[in-house]
Amino acid sequence: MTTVAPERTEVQKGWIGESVARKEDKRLTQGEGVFVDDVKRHGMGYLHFVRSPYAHAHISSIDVSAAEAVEGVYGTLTGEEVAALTDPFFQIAGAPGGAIRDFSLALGKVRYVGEPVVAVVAETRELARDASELVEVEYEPLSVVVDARKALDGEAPVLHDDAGANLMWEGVYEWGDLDAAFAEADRVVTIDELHFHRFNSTPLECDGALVEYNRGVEQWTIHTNNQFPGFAAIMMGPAMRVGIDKLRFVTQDIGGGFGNKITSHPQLVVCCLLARKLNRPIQWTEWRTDFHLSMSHGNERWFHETEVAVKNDGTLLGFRTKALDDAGAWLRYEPLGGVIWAQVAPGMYKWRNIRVEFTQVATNKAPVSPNRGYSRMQQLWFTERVIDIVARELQLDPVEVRKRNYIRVEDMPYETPNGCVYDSGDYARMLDTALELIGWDRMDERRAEAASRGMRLGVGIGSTLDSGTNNFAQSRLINPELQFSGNNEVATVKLDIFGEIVVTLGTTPQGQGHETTAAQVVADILNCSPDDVHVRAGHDSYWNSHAGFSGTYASQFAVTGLSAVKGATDMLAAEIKKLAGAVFGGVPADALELADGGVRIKDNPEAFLPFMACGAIINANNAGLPEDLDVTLNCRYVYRPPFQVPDIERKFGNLTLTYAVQIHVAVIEIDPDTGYYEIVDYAAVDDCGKRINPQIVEGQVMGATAQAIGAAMHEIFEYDEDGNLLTPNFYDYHVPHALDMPPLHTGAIESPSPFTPLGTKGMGEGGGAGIHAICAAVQDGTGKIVTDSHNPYHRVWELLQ
Amino acid sequence: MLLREVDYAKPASVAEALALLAADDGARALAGGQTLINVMKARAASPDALVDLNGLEELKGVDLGADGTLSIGPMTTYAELVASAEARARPILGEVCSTIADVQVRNRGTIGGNLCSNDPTNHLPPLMAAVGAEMTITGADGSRTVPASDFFLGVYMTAVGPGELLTRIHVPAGRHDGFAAVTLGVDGTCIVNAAATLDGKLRIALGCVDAVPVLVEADSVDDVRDAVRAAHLDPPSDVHASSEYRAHLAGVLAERAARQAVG
Amino acid sequence: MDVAVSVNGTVYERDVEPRKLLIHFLRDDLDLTGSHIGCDTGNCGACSVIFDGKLVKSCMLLAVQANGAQIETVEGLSEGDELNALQRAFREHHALQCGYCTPGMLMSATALLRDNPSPSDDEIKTALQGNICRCTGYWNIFEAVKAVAR
Amino acid sequence: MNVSGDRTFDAPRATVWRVLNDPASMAKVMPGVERFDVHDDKRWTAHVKIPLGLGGLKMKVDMEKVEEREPEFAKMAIKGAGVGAMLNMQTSFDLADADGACAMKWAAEVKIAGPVGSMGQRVLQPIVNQQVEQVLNALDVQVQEALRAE
Repeated sequence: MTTVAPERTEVQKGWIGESVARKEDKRLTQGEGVFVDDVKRHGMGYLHFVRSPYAHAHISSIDVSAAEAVEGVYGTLTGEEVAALTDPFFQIAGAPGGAIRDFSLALGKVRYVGEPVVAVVAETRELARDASELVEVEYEPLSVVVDARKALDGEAPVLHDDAGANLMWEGVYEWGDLDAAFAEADRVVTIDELHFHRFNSTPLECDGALVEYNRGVEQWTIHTNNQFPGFAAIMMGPAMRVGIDKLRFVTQDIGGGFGNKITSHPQLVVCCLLARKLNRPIQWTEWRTDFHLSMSHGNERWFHETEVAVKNDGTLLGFRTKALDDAGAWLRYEPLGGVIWAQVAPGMYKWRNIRVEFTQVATNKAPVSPNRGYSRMQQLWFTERVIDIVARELQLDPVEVRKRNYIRVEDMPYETPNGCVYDSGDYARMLDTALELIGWDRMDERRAEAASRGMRLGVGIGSTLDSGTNNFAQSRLINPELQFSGNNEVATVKLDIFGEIVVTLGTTPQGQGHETTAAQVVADILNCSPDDVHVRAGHDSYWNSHAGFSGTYASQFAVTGLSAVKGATDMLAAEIKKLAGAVFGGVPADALELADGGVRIKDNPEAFLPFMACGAIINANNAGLPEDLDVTLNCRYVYRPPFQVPDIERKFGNLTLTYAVQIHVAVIEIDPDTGYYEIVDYAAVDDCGKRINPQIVEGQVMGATAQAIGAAMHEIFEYDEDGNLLTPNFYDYHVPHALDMPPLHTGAIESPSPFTPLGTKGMGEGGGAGIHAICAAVQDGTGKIVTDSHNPYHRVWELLQ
Repeated sequence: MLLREVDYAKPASVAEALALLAADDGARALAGGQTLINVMKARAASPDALVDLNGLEELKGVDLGADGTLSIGPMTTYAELVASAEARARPILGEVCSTIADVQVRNRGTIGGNLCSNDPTNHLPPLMAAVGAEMTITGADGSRTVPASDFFLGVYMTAVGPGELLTRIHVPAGRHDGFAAVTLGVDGTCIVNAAATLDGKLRIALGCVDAVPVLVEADSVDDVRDAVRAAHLDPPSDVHASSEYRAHLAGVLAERAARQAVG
Repeated sequence: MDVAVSVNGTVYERDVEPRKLLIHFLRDDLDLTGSHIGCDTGNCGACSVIFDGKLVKSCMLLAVQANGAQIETVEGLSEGDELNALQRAFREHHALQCGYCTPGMLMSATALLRDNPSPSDDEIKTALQGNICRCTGYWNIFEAVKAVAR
Repeated sequence: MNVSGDRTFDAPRATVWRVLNDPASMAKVMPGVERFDVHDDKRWTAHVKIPLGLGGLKMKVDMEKVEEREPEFAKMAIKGAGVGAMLNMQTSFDLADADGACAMKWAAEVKIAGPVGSMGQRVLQPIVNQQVEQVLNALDVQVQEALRAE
């Protein structure tokens, strides 16, 4: 593993920018983390779901009597009960998808294999599963549609009668002047079909919950690993007909999320209803097969009839395409995928004329939900595919075509054809860094050397944007009725009675090291050590340190979370000075400084008030303080990024605040006799603006790279024509193992964001770069155009035939 | 996770184990459990009782006979076989076992378990078929020894009948062996595998192309692909490989295994 | 069935159903929740423990099979409250993110370094082949193990 | 998955037809039959334990003759329910005289759902082929017995 350090964009001392070892790691390496399945309560009942064995069927009858008769079984819950006790979940879509009635258990019909039909609760895990086998469900199988391309056929079965058809959402996005672009073009490159496959990040910990109901105050405490409680609460409160305050979300450690733990709200509702019905804590553990069958698959997307207007020198003028998105059986976060991609509509390129006809359909497969790189990954893979296919058609070097069309450093900040503003970056320089790391100029030698061993060498580039900090107003581009916009995150920083610096966050970290990076920011402002800063682990909505968009998702903590921490700490620093000023008898704030764990008068260091004294005075010894001293030393700050509501008609406006960049280069060796290939060398270069903790950033780059390798080569949720998932476990869903990892070279540059308080950009979702780099390497190695994001050995072999 | 209810017994001798198995046709022998326990987690199978063979020394160990024949106890783990000095008499055995799954599975999984489960993706059924191993099966009325070619009857099915146990595996002397596989990732599940042995002719056994290892013979490496073609394989298709692709790999891997065997 | 199992030096006597997996016994019956469950097919290695000196996945053994056995889990690694060298190396090299695979990963590395105090890079990869990590891409884990190898 | 084939029985067509329509014989033909209920001449129910090596798979199998043209053609709808597996099968056979013997063309569309269904074709296809082979052999035996009985 080699690393190129970035040139420091500024000389600065302090903790920000240092690779501070993580606060989280002591407990986690000792097995003392607290994950959801570690939470236990006296008398808790274990929940097991009876799941549909059919991809599409009417439920003609359900009989739970035999299950309930078993000694040790506490009770059951069916779709009929759910429909009586709750309202359907709020739908983000307008018509037609908005007409769907979505409850937390199947009602009358099942629509995918693994869909929860009945919940059984018993004294032990094993007994709950035993009893679930005694639940008698009579099904009348219906015909099945698993291929999105057939979902709109007349003969395709309709999943949701309420919606009338399998069309969930459609919209046309057009910016610029397509006719002019195609008139100006020397050539039009056409691509009939491109396919981005279905997979997700398979966090090692599956979903789960322990839910307690407090009958006296009619309030639920939901210990869960849901990574976006703000969203879950918005979905669950109205459905359960209760105020948000009745739903308390608590998390400590989460075993990976990657977006896949955003949409567990249906299962959480079931737990809540049973906790109330059975008057005991309900424990739910989702097992690996359950997760693969039913949870958060990434959006499968097709691109049809793509036309690209190009000049003979490789200059890209614009493109048209028809995107067909497969939502699976339910809209649990969709159809937001129908707009999120538009954050990166042109990818990293300067073409100004773009038309995308976007259609999303339902199929008899697990519902899709956000997955690392959510919806942008598909669009970025598409634009990168276009670049390499165009380069091939024009017999140009993919490197040259990229450099000719990349948005340039001098163009920054750059407004895209749809009004998004790319904040900063130097793509060409990053590509040069990546090519240097991989030894681009020696590639011909390596090609020849591989050939001498009967192997075909392939090298490919993937360059993608990692847009972060959503403007939630973009939801109005798919449903103008929605009343969401902007974004926010909260932090509180206080000085407690013995001078402890205590920080609470609104986020739900899953390994991103928030406790550590937050402490670094606080330490720099209060001029102390991160060790002096106590950042509470996890999330608890009773801390009152959260807002509507709180959570950990969509590459935003370094912007929203840390800006909130900075804001709250700046407030606290000002209050400490205000207090000290009063204590010292009217010394102005600018004459004071924070140092050595206290506050002192700059030109009289003897006059020193330790933080402990400050905390003690305000909290426990405040007689005689001036009446007008408005100091609490308990500061709550809400960071709100500067956003406007986009122009709904033109679908034009800024959809995200920051754009981190990833450029990857993969070198593969293909065995032409078998199609078997291995990645033999790999380079990843990252630019996420100011890095608070470079080691943590690099860790995110590595993780995204590994997930890209898995997705490009092995990982796929594939179904047979009856709707059986063929990869329901880690035998057939092969994720990369230690021996699969290639040599890795990482590099970084820092282009601070002009739009964020710390110059940071959210990051962590750059894996799309790797998926494309491998596709491009396969295209280079086989000499055949690659049209799928998933290229297992048999497909590579078929390409070679 | 979460198995169905099952009885458990830990016999002190093979005789006791056989008696327990004979007494209950719903009883199954538990070897390393690296396949059986997982199938039970899925509840795709649920024996009424498990007869735990771990700790039966009679079923362990690798002995090298005067004539060079290896006698392998079925409860020998992959790791023990890899470490066995005797087993080096037939180097391919250790070489293949050291690539099965991972350290944890090799520490627990057994040679006998691999053979008796006969999952199409297993390494050892084709290997044992190629090297011409023989299996001793013991039941209430004594023992019988069958060649590997008669041992494997189907997916998860072998000549070991109800109330019987595989009690010994005999591998004849020889060094001219080869093994080749295309796996899911480096060292993952086999998509297709092939084992070859040169004794007079080339004997090649193909795995993952049918319910049991498919044996083909050839006079020389150059004839191997034709021999595989002549076998008219009709392999199953799945998410990892089409039938055609498996049939193609069978030819390529058979040739590679054969080339290694003639070395 | 009655079992007596030694975990990290403490002998626990319990009555367990034969069908109970060792991992459930450790987590649910003994409240040793450091060992985790990441799959249901024996692939992920999050439940790895050292069983009579051998590294195994505790989801593919029954608790009753551990009767009389000596088991070591992640809870036994620290020297008092102090991280041991391997745990420190994981922290210093950022070899964990969410930390869910970490206990199993640490047990696999521990078993490796006992048998082979100075492993090669390939030996380190092979030793960790049975442990899935979805966060780190493994590279920093290799570095951490290398750092404590002699 | 679809499976089909043909088989020639050394017996007159009428005999084969009779055997195929005789519940008692069918009970002997199907794998692992533990109980066989005859509701009427068109609808039968079998309780079977299909031998799958690692353990039998218990299933309740309802069979209904949905079409028949004596003595040459019949079609059955078969629905099996067992824990871990749901079976849906449409099977049909054509009988034709083949100078003294009887030639049968058969075809079946088999759909397996549930955990067993996701074991993958790699495992299921060989199992189905094998079960079919055994059924046909057993059928041959029944035909010969019927012949002797005549």
